[in-house]
Amino acid sequence: MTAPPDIARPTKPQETFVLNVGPQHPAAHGVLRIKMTMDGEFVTRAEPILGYIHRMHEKMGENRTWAQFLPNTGRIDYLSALHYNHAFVGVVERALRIEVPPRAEFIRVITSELNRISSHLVWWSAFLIDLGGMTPLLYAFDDREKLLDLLEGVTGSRLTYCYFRFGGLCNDIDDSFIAGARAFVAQMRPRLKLYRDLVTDNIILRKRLEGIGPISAEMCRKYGATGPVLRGSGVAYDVRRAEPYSVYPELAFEIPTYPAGDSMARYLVHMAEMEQSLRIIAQALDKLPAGPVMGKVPRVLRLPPGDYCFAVEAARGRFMVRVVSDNKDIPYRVKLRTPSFSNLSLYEEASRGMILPDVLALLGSLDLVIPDIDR
Amino acid sequence: MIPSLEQLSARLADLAGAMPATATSGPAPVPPRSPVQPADFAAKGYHLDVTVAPGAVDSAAGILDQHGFALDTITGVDWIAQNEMEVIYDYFHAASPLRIVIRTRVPRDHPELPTISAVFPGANWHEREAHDFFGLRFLGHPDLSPFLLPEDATYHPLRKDFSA
Amino acid sequence: MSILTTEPVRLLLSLVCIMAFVGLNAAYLVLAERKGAGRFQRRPGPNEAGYGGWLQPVADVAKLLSKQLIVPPGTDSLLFRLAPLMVLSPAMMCLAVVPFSETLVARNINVGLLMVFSFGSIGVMAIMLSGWASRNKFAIISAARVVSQNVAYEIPMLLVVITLLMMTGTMDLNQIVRQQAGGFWHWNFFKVGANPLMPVTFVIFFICMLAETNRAPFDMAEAESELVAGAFTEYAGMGFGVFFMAEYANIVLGCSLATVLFFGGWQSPFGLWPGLLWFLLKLYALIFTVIWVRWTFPRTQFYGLLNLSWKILIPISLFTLLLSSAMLKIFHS
Amino acid sequence: MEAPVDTSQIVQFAKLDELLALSRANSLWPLTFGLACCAIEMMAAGGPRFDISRFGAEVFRPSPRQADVMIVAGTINKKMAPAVKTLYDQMLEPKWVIALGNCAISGGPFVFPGQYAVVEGVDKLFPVDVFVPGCPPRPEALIEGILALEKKLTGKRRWPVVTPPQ
Repeated sequence: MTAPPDIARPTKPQETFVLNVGPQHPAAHGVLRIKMTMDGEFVTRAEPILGYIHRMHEKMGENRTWAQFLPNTGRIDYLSALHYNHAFVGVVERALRIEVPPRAEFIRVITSELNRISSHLVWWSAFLIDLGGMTPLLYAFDDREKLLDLLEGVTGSRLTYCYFRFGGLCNDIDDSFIAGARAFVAQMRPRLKLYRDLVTDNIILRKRLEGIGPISAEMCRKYGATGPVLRGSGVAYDVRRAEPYSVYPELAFEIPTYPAGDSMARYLVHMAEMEQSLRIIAQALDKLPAGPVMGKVPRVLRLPPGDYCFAVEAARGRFMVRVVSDNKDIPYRVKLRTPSFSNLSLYEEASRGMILPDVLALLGSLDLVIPDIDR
Repeated sequence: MIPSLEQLSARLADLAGAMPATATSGPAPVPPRSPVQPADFAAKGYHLDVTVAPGAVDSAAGILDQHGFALDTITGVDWIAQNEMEVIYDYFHAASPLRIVIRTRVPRDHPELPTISAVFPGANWHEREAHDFFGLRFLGHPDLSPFLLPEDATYHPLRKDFSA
Repeated sequence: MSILTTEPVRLLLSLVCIMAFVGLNAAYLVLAERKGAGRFQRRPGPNEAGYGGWLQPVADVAKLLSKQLIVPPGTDSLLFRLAPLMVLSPAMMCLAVVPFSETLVARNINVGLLMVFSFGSIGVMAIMLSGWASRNKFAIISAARVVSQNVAYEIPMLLVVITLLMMTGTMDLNQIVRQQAGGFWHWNFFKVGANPLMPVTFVIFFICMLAETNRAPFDMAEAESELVAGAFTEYAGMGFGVFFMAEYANIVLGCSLATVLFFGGWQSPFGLWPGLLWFLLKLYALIFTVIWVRWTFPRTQFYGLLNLSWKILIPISLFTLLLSSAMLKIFHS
Repeated sequence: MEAPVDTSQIVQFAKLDELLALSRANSLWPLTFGLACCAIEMMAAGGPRFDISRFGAEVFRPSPRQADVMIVAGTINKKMAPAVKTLYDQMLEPKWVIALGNCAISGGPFVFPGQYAVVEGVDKLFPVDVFVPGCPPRPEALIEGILALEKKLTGKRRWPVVTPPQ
């Protein structure tokens, strides 16, 4: 429901009150704080206030060697740690022109896509909690545990992976992983259908999401929003296709887009992306070549002076690492362009004049990870 | 409307042409070069590297905005040895693989440059962040209060001379 | 005549029994809810406290009772303390007229239904007071929501009940049950001869009951992801426990009413051996449905909720009212 | 004026205390409060495989007034510290704190010379009952933390400690 025009405009100050949502609030997904100026239940202004989980990742980049910074990348957006791994090893490989063996690239893609599914499952469940549905969380976490078993077997951790290395991977996968991944793909497809029947087609959910929080493609561009937010506005932008990296050009997949731009469109993009990820995993498993998983890497990493960028499609959108090197073994500057930061920046404009439950539904549909915003 | 690299180079060169070329990143002195440099995407991760005067970042943003680019991020780099601050603007395009880098340098003790938040509202947050970390002052920015740092923060932690 | 059968003593005893019934029900329905939620969500639910988790409510209640009690500064302390008392007592009062079996009723009065609805509407006032007295913005928003929600849903509920009253011709709950004797086809739910829309009226009644008791998917009062804990945000310990209890007491009341009005109360479905057992069976089946709904659906949006009442439920219930009065006039006069 | 007498030394309700401790141990309602990565593992601990609800601890209360145990799941930085302290103060006695993960214990990986943002351990702000190490700790570790807290309350462990086979 949108507000009547006299409410969408800022009204007289004495008619409004300020509601602080967060830093501790069930809808804050962590420690986001949103200062809402309310007129009754209508939100005249929702201003995100950041920094409650600022963890100095960029400063830490200037304090440790290239390899020592790698574990940090798993803790920026902890839900899509492998994509962030990928971006950072990618930028170093690009600068030093390190050849990565094809087997390593395929395994990177397989594990990254598994990670994307796990991230989307967590988003899905957290979003449904925002909408007041508790049970999907448990279903999603049940499936996610199976996926985490697979990833834990090769990466050694459940959440904050540090699996990729400059020039390859730290571990090769074995047959049990391949069999497990195939089984997971076979098992997950009917589960996605179950989710569609149980949740997506639910009339209450549709009423809650359709037409809520429309974001136009132009607004996305002005704010630099990417990922499911941009694809939910009908723009088929995916870094995996726009700036191809790894072996994505060899794999067939679609970029799901929905033109409506509302929360439902973003929801459907996420659900469709899980299917596409399954498709990518199945193909990559079929094409997986034999060979080493580690290329030739110099013993001491020193990037030639200059600046280098590498972008990946993380679960939340375009993640770019920009490093500046001054020919030392520690970076001179590491800039992390995180998707959640840009995706949240349009929130203030997009949420104006909506009512409180819709504002929070919009917030959930943006798929935010707060440490990813604050870094 | 998907711009070609040549068109963009020409338009941005007009903008940058009036000013002397400055050195790019790296402490080692580099020979003077044209302000608009095509870059090898496979080696660098972007296609065009444009150096402009600090006052021209907003016009550059305007040109890229007309061509349908989106702001990726704004990065500060503190070159303490040269007593300069470098500000790097990354742009990407949703319909083409083109990636443009606009860079400029401002004196370290007087780091002022115009805001581009009027062109790209998304730049508002990036500029606030750069102000937090480097103390860059974006003239005309609506609100440069601490963003990621505590509300009362007066320090700029990513300056190289910062110590906690 | 022994002292036990004198009316005041009997009434007192009955009230104590109702309190015990409500208290036990609230405690164990919470457990049922948590275990049920576990089953719906593919996990065991509480099973460590006592055998199979049966002592879980005892632990919870003991903990809540021993928790520090505060009245936060700046609140209206009288109203803040009064609200938990006010929220629980109406549900208990209403249960006094509900016939659990032909004879097992605390006080059978001939305007029982009227009493249920007049006391039932006090509960919302208590939640409003708690929200108002808490001096918390979330609580106040919640209070405002609860009032508008209850006003919106009281109307279709009463319209449905009036439809039913025209058929029964009495407000005596025991009398209403007696009219439904002799097999499940005599229950009001199946009396399509009197009004073909009878099942629809039950669905409306059930939806309104969910909304009146602030249960999911209409839990606007305690919309966790929006309003933290809504009107109860500032309540702690047993103050909060009482609100929790009241929620379940209201569910018990709502489901008992539905049983009495639509499913023949203590009548058996085959016309044989009527009694308390049937009443409880139907009651808990309905309560199970309420729990089931909660763990299946997401929450409605607040305006969607009001629209549902004003734009859909009220017109339908008005139509059923007209239909059944017309049919009464044509076929039964 | 006389010094106040500590009555707990004179009057003791041993059985009642035991019962209360047992009840509290079986009904630890955590605060819905996730800070960072560890919060996801906290959610996983509530998930079907680990199911924290078996111990009656799945009632995540969003309001600090109704919560018994605060699971500090993640990094606390200097901007967040006052808010966390407020939340702790808003919780009512008896209350307990579990520091989940290395960040909450000591600042974890985010401590380095010259760091400017992270509070190096939640025990700098208020007392902590149980520390659960890990980055992030596995859900089993959180359950173990809750069992450790139960042991602290009741004096005996719910289950015998499992020693892994050698």
